[in-house]
Amino acid sequence: MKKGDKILMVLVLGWIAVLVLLPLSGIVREVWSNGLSSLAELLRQPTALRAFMLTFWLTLGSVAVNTIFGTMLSFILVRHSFRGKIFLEGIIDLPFAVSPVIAGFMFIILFGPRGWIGSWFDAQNIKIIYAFPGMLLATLFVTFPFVVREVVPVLREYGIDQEEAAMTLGASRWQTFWKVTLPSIKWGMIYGITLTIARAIGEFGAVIVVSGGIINKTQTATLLIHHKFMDFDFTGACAAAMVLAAVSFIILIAMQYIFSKRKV
Amino acid sequence: MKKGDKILMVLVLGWIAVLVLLPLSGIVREVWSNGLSSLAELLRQPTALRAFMLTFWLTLGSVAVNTIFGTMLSFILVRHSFRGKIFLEGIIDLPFAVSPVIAGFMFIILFGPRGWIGSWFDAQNIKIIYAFPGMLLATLFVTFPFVVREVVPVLREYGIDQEEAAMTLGASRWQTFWKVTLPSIKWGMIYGITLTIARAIGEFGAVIVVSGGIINKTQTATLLIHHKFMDFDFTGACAAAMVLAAVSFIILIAMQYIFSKRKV
Amino acid sequence: MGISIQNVSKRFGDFIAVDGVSFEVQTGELVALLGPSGCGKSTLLRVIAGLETPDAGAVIFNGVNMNAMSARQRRVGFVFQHYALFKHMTAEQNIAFALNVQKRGKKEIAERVGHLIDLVKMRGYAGHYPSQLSGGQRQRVALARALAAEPAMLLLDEPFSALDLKVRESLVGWLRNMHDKLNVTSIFVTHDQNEAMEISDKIIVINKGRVEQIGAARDVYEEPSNKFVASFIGNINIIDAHLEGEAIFVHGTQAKLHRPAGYDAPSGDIVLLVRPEDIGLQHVAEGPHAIPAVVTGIRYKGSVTEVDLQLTDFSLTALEFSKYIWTVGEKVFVNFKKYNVFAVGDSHHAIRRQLEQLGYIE
Amino acid sequence: MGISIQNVSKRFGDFIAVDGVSFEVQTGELVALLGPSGCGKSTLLRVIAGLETPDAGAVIFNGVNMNAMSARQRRVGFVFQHYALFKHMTAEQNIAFALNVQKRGKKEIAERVGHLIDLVKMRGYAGHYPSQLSGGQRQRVALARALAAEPAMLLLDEPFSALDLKVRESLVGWLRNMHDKLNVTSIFVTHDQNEAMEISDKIIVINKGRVEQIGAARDVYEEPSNKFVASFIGNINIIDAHLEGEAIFVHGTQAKLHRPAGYDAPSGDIVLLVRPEDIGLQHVAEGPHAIPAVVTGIRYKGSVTEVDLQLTDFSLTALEFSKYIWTVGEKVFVNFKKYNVFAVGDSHHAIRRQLEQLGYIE
Repeated sequence: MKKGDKILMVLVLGWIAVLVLLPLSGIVREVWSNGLSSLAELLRQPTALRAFMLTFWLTLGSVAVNTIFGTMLSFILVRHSFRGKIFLEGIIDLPFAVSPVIAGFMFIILFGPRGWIGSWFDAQNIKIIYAFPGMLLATLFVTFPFVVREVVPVLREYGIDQEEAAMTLGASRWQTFWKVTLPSIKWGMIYGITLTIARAIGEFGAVIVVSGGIINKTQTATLLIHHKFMDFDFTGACAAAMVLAAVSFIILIAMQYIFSKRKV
Repeated sequence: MKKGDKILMVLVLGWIAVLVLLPLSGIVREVWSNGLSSLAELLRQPTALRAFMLTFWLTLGSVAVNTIFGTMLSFILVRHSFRGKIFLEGIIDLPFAVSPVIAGFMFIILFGPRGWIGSWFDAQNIKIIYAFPGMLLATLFVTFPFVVREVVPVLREYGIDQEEAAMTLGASRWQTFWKVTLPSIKWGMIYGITLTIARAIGEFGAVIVVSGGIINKTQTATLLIHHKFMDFDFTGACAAAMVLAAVSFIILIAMQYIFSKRKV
Repeated sequence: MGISIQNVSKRFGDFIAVDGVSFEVQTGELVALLGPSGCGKSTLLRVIAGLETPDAGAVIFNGVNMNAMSARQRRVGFVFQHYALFKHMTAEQNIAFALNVQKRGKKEIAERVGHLIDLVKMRGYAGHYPSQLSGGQRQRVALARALAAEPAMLLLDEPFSALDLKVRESLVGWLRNMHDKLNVTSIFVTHDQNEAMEISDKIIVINKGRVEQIGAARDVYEEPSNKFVASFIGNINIIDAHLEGEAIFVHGTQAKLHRPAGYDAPSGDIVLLVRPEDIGLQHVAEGPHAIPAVVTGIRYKGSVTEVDLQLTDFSLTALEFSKYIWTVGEKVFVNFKKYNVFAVGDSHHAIRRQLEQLGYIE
Repeated sequence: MGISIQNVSKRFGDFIAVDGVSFEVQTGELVALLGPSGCGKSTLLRVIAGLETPDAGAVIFNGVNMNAMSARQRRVGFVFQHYALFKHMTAEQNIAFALNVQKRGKKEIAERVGHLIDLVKMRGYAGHYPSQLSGGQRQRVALARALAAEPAMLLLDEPFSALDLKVRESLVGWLRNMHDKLNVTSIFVTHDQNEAMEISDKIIVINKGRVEQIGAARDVYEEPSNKFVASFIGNINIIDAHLEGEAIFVHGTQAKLHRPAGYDAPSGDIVLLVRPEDIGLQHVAEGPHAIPAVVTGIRYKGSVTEVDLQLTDFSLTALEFSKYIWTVGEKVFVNFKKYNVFAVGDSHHAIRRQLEQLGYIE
């Protein structure tokens, strides 16, 4: 490496260290200094366990819905051309442009008890806002683009040669999809799913607005952390943050590892 | 289009409508129903203007720092191989895996008055947390991956042929960078910058934790919206949300438009 | 299986890819669809396979109209230009795909796949993924995969165009041998006239979506039905001349040639098309009609030598099989041992222009 | 500009790309570096250009050692295999790049660019972006760009390998003409022996990072210095035989040939290398050493015809220039008009194995 490259490298590493590595090590250190007892204690609180379970279900729901519809949308965008396609492509990134808080308010305005659609549901005694359905909608909104954005380029590069080959070899549409198409785009899907999981687990702004943060009912893990912090329960907040961050890290690192090992 | 494809199309459009289009239209409708007077009124409040200005400076700072360092990191990752490269690649996505709230707490733990590094700054009478520097750090953290993730694939596809050609034609390193490399990767950079802007404008979780939300001092536009909403000033909140969302939309749509028009 | 293509047309938007093409392929024949890039030959092959739907006309297999049949139902073997191997499957799994899809017995599949791997000489590479194979090996796997379900017909879309020269030459010979062994009706698309001539029983020359000529390699080379075929297949000298009764006067020379048998157009301006190997060179004039020329260039090509000649008004290229005879600057005498005659017309210029656009003529 | 390459080596990790290569190029020569894929020829060219640093040896231009000079300082014109045009610039802007970088006067730049555009026949395409040009046009723009700053040397890295056959043929002839006009010292890399033979003053045959032979096209084709060169350049028949004193006995036949002049190895097993065009075919035996054979295949190639022959123990391919003579199944007599002799050794098998791996021999 030349001298100029070395200076560049040091600068970049410094930037990464200050922004990412140091802060992360801070949390680990905090939990460590309190011993692992704070972790154990946290996991004995029913409120905390419920919060983690709620986050789990929200994440699962987001992954299921957005993976299926996101993959379908990717196929439509790559394989068909139709009027309004550019409009559809433009919409994919919109959730990135909308602040999570604003997203939360959008859903309250629309689905709240006095909202456009919400008033109808309210009349049927179905609660959307300050309840699970609203929180799921908000999480779906913020995680909307990930699968589409990862699957579209993979699908575009992959082309249709292999599918045509499968067809001439006598495979049905269904066999072609499961045996040829899906294995070819699975890495894009997995990556999109991983990002969806990470975002769903960590979502705060949209959820705090939509949920109302009712303890034991609509409190997710991130809301729990915020709540504990506001109550000056630093140790508890750090322990919960550790758990949450660890889950996300493990998923992300596992995926990176699988990626580096894959053959195809 | 075949019948199966049509059903698929309808399903996907429904999903997009419920998740994205309807909620957005809700906000627009709300502001409209109050007349544009609420917008005018909002823009007359000095507090609101200060909040928008703060968001502007945070966004500008994030774009400047993360574009420069992100581009440098992309070059290091694509052009060099060295021990620890896989580790560095794994780190890029970490901010996606960390909840914004947790990110906020990380910076408080590290840079807070009683924190590891913060106590030293505190002794020098430099405030980081509950002040602009901490908010910038938090925004930098959450927008860290965008430029790198967009520039790396472009840079990889672009290769080094054109740079080698420029060198054999007598161009210096500097000339090669400005005249050949930069124009070739600029679309990746612009896209990364757009996403960085959108995220920086909309960030809520990390900023609310780090800022303390002091009115007229550390209140960003998203915090302002949240504050107004909590105070049941729905009209004001919607007007502010409209302004913020409109700015993000215009930037995103403008970029989509430029992309569709580019020749190369 | 015999194939009959009847008046097939296909357009994409405003572009007419295939324009009323008809031809027949007999059972067991190996036929080449030959033409320049973008002439519609690949589209035609895809129409036959059922991968594209024709706008008009019929594709008939053994007397049965296939128009309503999907690619899956037609059961043809198709070999793609860029292999289109399944990247997530090994060579063996690729070859077994068609049999697995048909849910054949495990033992039968293993036997048939083993047989095919031997046939394409890939023993030892069965467990390799496509990314671990060379281009030639990939195309052999693709061929084995296409043959696995014992299709009655094999369609190959520029199967060798992505390969290096020497690899291509060896695979072309190998494909011909394999065809002779299996005797499956085959159509292959190519833009390489050498490949087409070497391998096929019959060549169908296509240009701008239309059939220009159908015939054996020797027919299209020696009796081209028009100027396009003459220029596209092999090298050719185009010489301006004038036909008057039974005599042909070559412009800018004293040469007088005979009207060829079978050419019965009226007198007028014509062009002579002469193959480089049909130009005879002598040290001394043989007869009164030998044309004097000067050697301006010699290109040694191993088994043959190309000689560039400058005449008074135009230049020629001759192909010599004997070595060491000529030197640059030498004066020689030229005569035409064999030539084709075509009337001058707009189409002559149009074809020349088209070939220029394709970059074939400077 | 004269170039001298002295004992240059370059390795990448464990792979030795260039292994002690030395050669000279005279001012104004057009030289081909010819070898199979992965033989190190491109690396060598990049070392000459200064795009790679050699591990050992010296690159000398006109007597000046260039090792410490960067690519920028060497001022050679380099043409890349995949053009490497600047995609965001028009053809004109690409060509003007070197002049702009040198901050030449506007008028001078416009004049020089105009001249180059005419030279490469791209008038009318000056304002087109690379994506709007065909492969052949792109490579012509790349050539003009490389020539813009009037380099003393032109290096071309497989400049035509990404192009179609007919386009390639026309560009090869065009490049030769251009070289004759400009007379700039040129080295070009190719894996296509036809291209190398047709275009170059001198061929440097490279295999596994080493020089196998240096000579004019005729030398390397007719007097190959080893079996690799003989097999790689042109087609060849490899025949097992035995040398005893002055006589050569061809295995499995009654033929007795003479030891060639200049071959002074002791008696023992040898191989005969015979070019297809050096195999003579007769209807009746000429002399006692004509070998009987049966015609097993005929491949019509337009100007020439390849004839496959089966002898008692082995098969041969002959190249015939006269048409219509032979038919499949016919009995003929073979004699060898010209042959090269090499001792049998491990290297014979090693080279055969290498060519097999490359896919050249089935």
